[in-house]
Amino acid sequence: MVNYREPEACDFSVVLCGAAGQGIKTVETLVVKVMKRAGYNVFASREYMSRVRGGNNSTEIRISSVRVSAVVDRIDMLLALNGGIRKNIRDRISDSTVIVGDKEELGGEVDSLSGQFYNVDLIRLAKEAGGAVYSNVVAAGIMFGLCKVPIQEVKKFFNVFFLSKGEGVVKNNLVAMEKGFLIGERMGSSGLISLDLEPDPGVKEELLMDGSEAVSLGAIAGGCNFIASYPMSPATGVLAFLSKHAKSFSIVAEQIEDEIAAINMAVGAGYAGARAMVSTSGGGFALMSEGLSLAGIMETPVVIHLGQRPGPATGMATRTEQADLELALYSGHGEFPRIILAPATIEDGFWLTQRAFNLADKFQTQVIILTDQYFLNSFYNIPAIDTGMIFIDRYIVEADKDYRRYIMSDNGISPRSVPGHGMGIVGADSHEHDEWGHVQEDFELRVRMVDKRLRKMREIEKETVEPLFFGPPDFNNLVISWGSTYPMVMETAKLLRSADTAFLHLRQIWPLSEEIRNNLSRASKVIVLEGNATGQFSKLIRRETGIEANHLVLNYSGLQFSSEDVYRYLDKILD
Amino acid sequence: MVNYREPEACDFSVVLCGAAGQGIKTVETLVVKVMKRAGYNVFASREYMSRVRGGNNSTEIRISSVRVSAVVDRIDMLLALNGGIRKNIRDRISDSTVIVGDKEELGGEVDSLSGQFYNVDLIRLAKEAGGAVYSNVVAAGIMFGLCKVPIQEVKKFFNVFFLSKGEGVVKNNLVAMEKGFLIGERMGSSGLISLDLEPDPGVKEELLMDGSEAVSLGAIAGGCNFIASYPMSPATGVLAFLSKHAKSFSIVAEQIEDEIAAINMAVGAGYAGARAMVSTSGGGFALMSEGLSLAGIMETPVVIHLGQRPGPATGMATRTEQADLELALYSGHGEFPRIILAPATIEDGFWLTQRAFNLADKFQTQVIILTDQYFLNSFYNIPAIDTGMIFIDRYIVEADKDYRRYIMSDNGISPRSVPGHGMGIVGADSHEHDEWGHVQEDFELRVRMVDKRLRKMREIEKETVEPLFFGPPDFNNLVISWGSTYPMVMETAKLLRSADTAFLHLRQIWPLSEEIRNNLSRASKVIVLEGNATGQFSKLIRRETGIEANHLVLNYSGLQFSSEDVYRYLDKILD
Amino acid sequence: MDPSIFDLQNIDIQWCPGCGDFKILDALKGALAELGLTPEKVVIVSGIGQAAKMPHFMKSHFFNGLHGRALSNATAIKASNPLLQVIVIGGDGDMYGEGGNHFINTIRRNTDITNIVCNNMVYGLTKGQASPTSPLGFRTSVQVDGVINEPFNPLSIAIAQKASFVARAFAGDLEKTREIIKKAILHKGYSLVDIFQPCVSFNKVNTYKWFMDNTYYLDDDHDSGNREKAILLALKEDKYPLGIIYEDNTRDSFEENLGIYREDERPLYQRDFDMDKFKELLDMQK
Amino acid sequence: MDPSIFDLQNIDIQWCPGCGDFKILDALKGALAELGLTPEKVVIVSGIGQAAKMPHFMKSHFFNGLHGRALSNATAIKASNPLLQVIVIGGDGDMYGEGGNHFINTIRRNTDITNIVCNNMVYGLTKGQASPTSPLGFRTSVQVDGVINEPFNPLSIAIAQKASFVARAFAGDLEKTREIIKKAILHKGYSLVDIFQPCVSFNKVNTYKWFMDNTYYLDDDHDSGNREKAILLALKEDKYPLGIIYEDNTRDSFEENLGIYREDERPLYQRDFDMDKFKELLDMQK
Ligand SMILES: Cc1ncc(C[n+]2csc(CCOP(=O)(O)OP(=O)(O)O)c2C)c(N)n1
Ligand SMILES: Cc1ncc(C[n+]2csc(CCOP(=O)(O)OP(=O)(O)O)c2C)c(N)n1
Ligand code: SF4
Ligand code: SF4
Ligand SMILES: [Mg+2]
Ligand SMILES: [Mg+2]
Repeated sequence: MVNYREPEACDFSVVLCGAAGQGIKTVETLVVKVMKRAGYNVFASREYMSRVRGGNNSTEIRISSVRVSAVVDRIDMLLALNGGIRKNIRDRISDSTVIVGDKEELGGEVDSLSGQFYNVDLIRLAKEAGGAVYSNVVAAGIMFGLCKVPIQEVKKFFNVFFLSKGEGVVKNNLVAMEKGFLIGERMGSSGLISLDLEPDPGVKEELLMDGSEAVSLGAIAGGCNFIASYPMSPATGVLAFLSKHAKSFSIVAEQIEDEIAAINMAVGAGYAGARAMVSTSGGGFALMSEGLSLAGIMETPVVIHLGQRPGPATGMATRTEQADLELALYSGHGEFPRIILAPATIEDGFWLTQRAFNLADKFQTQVIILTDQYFLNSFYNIPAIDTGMIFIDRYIVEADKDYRRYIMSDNGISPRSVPGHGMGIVGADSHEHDEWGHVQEDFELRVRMVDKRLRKMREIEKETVEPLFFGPPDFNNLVISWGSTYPMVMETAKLLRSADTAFLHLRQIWPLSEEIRNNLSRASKVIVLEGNATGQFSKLIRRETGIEANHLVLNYSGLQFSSEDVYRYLDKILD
Repeated sequence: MVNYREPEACDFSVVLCGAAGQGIKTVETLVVKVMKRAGYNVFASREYMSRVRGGNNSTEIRISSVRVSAVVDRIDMLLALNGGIRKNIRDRISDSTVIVGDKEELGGEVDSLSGQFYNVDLIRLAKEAGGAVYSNVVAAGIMFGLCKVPIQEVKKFFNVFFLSKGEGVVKNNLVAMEKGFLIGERMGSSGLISLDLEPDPGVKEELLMDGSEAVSLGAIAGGCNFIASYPMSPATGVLAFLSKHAKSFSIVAEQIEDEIAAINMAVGAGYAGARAMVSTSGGGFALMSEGLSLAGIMETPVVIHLGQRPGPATGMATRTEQADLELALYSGHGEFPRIILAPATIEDGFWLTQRAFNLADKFQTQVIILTDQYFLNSFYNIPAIDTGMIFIDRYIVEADKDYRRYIMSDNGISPRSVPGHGMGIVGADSHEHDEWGHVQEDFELRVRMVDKRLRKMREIEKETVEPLFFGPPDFNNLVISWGSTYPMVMETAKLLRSADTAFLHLRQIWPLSEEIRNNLSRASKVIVLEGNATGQFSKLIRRETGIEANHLVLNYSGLQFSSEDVYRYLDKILD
Repeated sequence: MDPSIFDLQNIDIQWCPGCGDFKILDALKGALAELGLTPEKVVIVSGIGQAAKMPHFMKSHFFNGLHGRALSNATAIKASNPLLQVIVIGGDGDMYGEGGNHFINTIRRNTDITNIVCNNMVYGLTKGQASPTSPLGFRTSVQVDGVINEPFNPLSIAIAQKASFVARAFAGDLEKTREIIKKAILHKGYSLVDIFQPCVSFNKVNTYKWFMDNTYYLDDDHDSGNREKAILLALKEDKYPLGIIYEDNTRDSFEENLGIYREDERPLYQRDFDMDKFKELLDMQK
Repeated sequence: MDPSIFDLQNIDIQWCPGCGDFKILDALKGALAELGLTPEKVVIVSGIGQAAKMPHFMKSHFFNGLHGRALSNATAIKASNPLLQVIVIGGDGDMYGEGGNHFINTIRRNTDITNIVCNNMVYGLTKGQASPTSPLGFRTSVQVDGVINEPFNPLSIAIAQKASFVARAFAGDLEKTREIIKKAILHKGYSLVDIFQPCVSFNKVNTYKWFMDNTYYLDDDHDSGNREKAILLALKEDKYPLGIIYEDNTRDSFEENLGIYREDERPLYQRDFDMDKFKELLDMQK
């Protein structure tokens, strides 16, 4: 694999790899937080095996003078905590990669790697600090030293970060870090790695969150006060986050017996006036299919976070893919409107989720937030969130004595009340029903009710989230992508030489924005890039516009497209 | 509502209506069987409410000198067993409809009906025969009398039909029938209804089966030896049929705790070498979504009978619709091949189901038989089935010591063995796996395995069931329909004056036959007719060919299109 | 209060004449009325089946969901608004078959809802297949040679899982059934009332007479606080006890355990978003 | 026979060092070998979880399906080919949580399979959330204030539902666990072996020591044929009994009840379609 870009002094790409249980995730958090506080832009993304101990996981960390939000293949420095470096990492090592590791630990493997090896007695140093477990913190120290982070700042952070673990642990970590720090400084001055990182004080005040936190915070900001979910990678984080803050925000948070209970609870909660959500992955979502249909006929607002991973079935439990789009679109029997949002950025993760709850309540419909493992486990610094923009619209009316939950209306929306709010009766029924919600076998009523529900789609279309556009107005080539691939596509877009190429990135999958039609009709070559094997989004586009993509750029390996991947594919097509 | 056709003396359309519990279904069976044995072509289709007693159900029976297989609006004679005739029947009464009923029972309702009323003291006659419950059999007798069925034949049939109920019951039924018979004869000679029915001795030897029986018999003829299902209208009949004949055909038939168990049992059975099926409706199928995906990654053959009814959710439990097409297409997370067949006729119900089991085993894939309530509860006489055409291909190999269940192959198909057959180990895994079926987190293997599975689609496409075509080769207008609407569309096609209109009826929904592309490209006006509100099949066509239908003819009232409906819609569009 | 406040006007009750469900409906209305409840305070939650149609035949809030899932819906309704009186009603197939897992887990949660199961030992709505409680040997169109699977024993399972209120009634006895339902409603936490309900159309084995012959009421000596005795009673299969078999009034309910209602009884829909706390939360991401 | 015939070569076992699952794997291999079984005769069926990975770490036929559904898969495998020895293995979340309804209904069927549950009282694979058997108060990243739902009691539920073989073992004791598994395999009909399994990574409460301190083996006096005594034993929560708690050797298995294997033991895949009978069947449609 050839890198399309040489190492950049102002954008340092470090990969840390080691076994599950060696604290890769801890170091990731630690490094990124410290670096951000030191004023560097940071990005981190983890890839890990479905196991608790052993194997080999890695995290890619970018430390940069400019904003970074994309995963890259390029490895400027590889910090290897143990042997058995996996192929996906090995393939990314170039001649200019500096490999830092413990020769004794890595053994013969060292010789099989290209790049420049720099030996560090990680294990010995860690043991000196208190035990082999500290090798990860030695590695963190190396990064701090290299990047010339003021050591006092690091120490301050360590004192708080490890506080709850007791004094001994704090001390050991500090010792380990300092040992690494010295090595890092030495490496820096040796000229082996030359960095030209410019801290930006503005960054210090920014927020750092991964996709999972963004969705969780967005949910809370959307007034979510009910979550029922069953643990499932990569979607469990949202359940955990909301559970943690349940008491503070009056949230009912429950881990339920199965995903069927989850969706049925969410529908029950929505009926009773809660702002309910579920968080799951493909398999769990598949199980919710019938319940989604229930919400559809009952016109109950529900927000579903669907964090995709590769299928079919268990597939690759901790990996990423964008192959549940069609399932999200068509899941549930019968016909009813729905909304599907797919965040492109961390900010989107927050704002689209926040918005999802208003949309769900406004249109009394189901909103699916379509993310994936890559998105949920990646993070970077973002500017402060303008809390002044947070609105929670409830759209709940009091029921008078003659209240009819499903009263006919022009736009298909019937004013929604909840039981106990007013003197009227609030019904909800899974059968085709009359305006009160009572089951009726009347063929004309049936048609009226179907029409009423589907009419809401027209209203929903009016509030479609606009796609992101990048490129010249008079383009010939149009690259279309959606969801989590955005940062990689954009990083690439800026580098591509092709002057007549534009990029259109969708953040709402359903209903589609009119923008897409307008842009498509002007393109002579359409390229759709997505993370699945059959081109699901391209098929949706064709279904809706009749236009067939000229090229599909697909990835279904279980890993996200890197910026280089995107570049390589597009460069070839646009050549 | 205007009828497009006048009553036809050689095609007698009778509607029998009454409360649930009044034995409408019994009479339907009785009449149709007797008439067929008398040499008349017959057709019958029931529509009924979701209740056990009361309400008002009906059956439409056609008795004809020519083959009949479509439901019509036209009612030549309405036999009303009780009051409360529902709007869907009332709307079909024309001036020439003869209404037979008991004035006392119907009361004032009689005056509100158009048509010619013919009073029969049904209740009194029934009571004379042994009780009010026999009014249905009096009604049957009227039909026999009118159609001049030799009464000895009827009696012979009654003796066998009611045998198990005891002598007393046989006698009462005979008395009731004879009372009706006399009335029928009288009506015939009065000229009120003049029939010109020509019995055809060939018909006597034909078969009579409804869609449910056709699918069940097809399954048995396909070698099905495992069915796990949960009762659900309209799909329960298949479970009951196979249960009844389980011991004779070595079938494991089990009613399970929920639909999730059903699909997971079917996959387990398929793994162990059984030819497994499940029978369900939309809600149950929605619950099977995750299990379908399991079958997908395991490449386990499974046949799924999906009998559609109107959704979302419980919808209209005993009614019909074609709105689960998209669910059938996209259900299950992740990407894997599948086959969807939609019988157009009773013969299709048999043969496509029979074929489904061979296809499932050959391609180690999932085959969905997409029917609906209308199809399952309608029947007519069909010529004998050529059992010489029944082949059961097993495609099972013995596993040698080095057997690999998922060995790579050009066409994506790996020879399938089952545990215990040979000395090799047979694995199956829901994760992405290696050739042996063991879980592996290898990104290149992942891609190879996805490609292998999807490659099967190319093979599957080679055996696509061809659509039915009717019309001139040089058409301008193309009417496209699928599944159970075929008889109505065809009955209409023959009457439409439009000389440049052709009809293409699909019996395989996925993958689509190339035929459709060829025909579409030649049409200047495309009309898609289907039983749902959003035009799901038309969207699939557009997705696959880029061609948008010019007109959609949709019906989502819960009732099937009648021949007249089809005529009216098409006539307007083609005008 | 007069039970007729729970009457719904102009309805066509879809049950067969003679069905035990009529009695259960009456008993339920009576119990609610006698407890001084009114239609706006009560939510009837049900799934799919003949019994599950009940909310369409009376006046009160109602949520008629999917087959088997009513307990999940109800748990959420109660947790979102504990001021509502939540009654869950359904058949034996609904609650113990399709909904079996929710049954167990609702017991585990001890949600403060009343679960009435119209146990006719058959699938009524789908026309007579075996249900989880159908007796061994019971013949149907699907179980052509009779039921081979051991019947589900709801009472013993409920007690084994520490349900906090477990009772059995018989639809043929309106008075006593009403009294049992009243006690179940008054109980804090999950209460199960399994009601033997004759299905005159599809169950020709477990008829009114059969139930009369095979049941007896527990007498006053019965110590409903003794879990061990209760479970042994529930295992008995010669004659079936009626009445309150087990009761534990010491357990907190799910809603109480959630914590958010301890100091504030307002339902979720009345609570406001706390922007200040949210800003604090955002700050933690720095 | 030597247990090593069940060894799989060149594998990287994914469990944490010290995990109780290693012992259970050894006990299972030992039990199979001592019963003279060989890899081609055995199918290991599992769902998803740490324990459910077991079939990837040994040599035999295997079916590693979905989370919670292994019992359904296994029932069908056994019913399609009763000559196979079918062992179902999984975690507490897998079998009692997601799969709760299948657990109950497999017991009802009395399928002739052996169900081993590696009960570590936590969700291991998904990193430490509560499982249905987690003790009250157990704190996790999701149950931040500790578990509030009454733990699932598998043994008492199984006995209440008339499971025909119910045992409990402790992974720390390889010998005894192997013996219990052997008896379970020999039992005709459904057998449950719930095995207390320490999870060294996520359960810091129910450790090897905790299990040692809180369990005892039933002595020879224990009458495993007495259902009433067995259920009372299963309800006990002070100290947990180990061994065979209940056993009923009188019940027919599901496969036997199906009837189609009574005179012909050939698996389904070896049977031919009977065209003559089919023609007769067709004739009935005339
Ligand atoms: C997912 C799903 N599966 C199956 C059905 C069909 N169905 C509706 S009610 C019912 C069983 C009814 O039996 P029970 O719950 O005992 O109620 P009863 O009619 O006897 O009162 C079934 C199988 C359904 N509606 N949904
Ligand atoms: C439908 C579905 N929901 C959730 C998951 C995620 N998941 C996999 S294993 C597991 C729980 C594991 O716990 P347990 O069964 O106790 O096994 P252990 O890992 O403790 O051995 C969960 C929640 C899944 N794979 N499928
Ligand atoms: S079928 Fe049975 S349960 Fe249903 S209404 Fe009739 S008697 Fe009642
Ligand atoms: S997480 Fe627990 S159950 Fe899983 S392998 Fe580690 S110790 Fe065993
Ligand atoms: Mg019932
Ligand atoms: Mg566990």
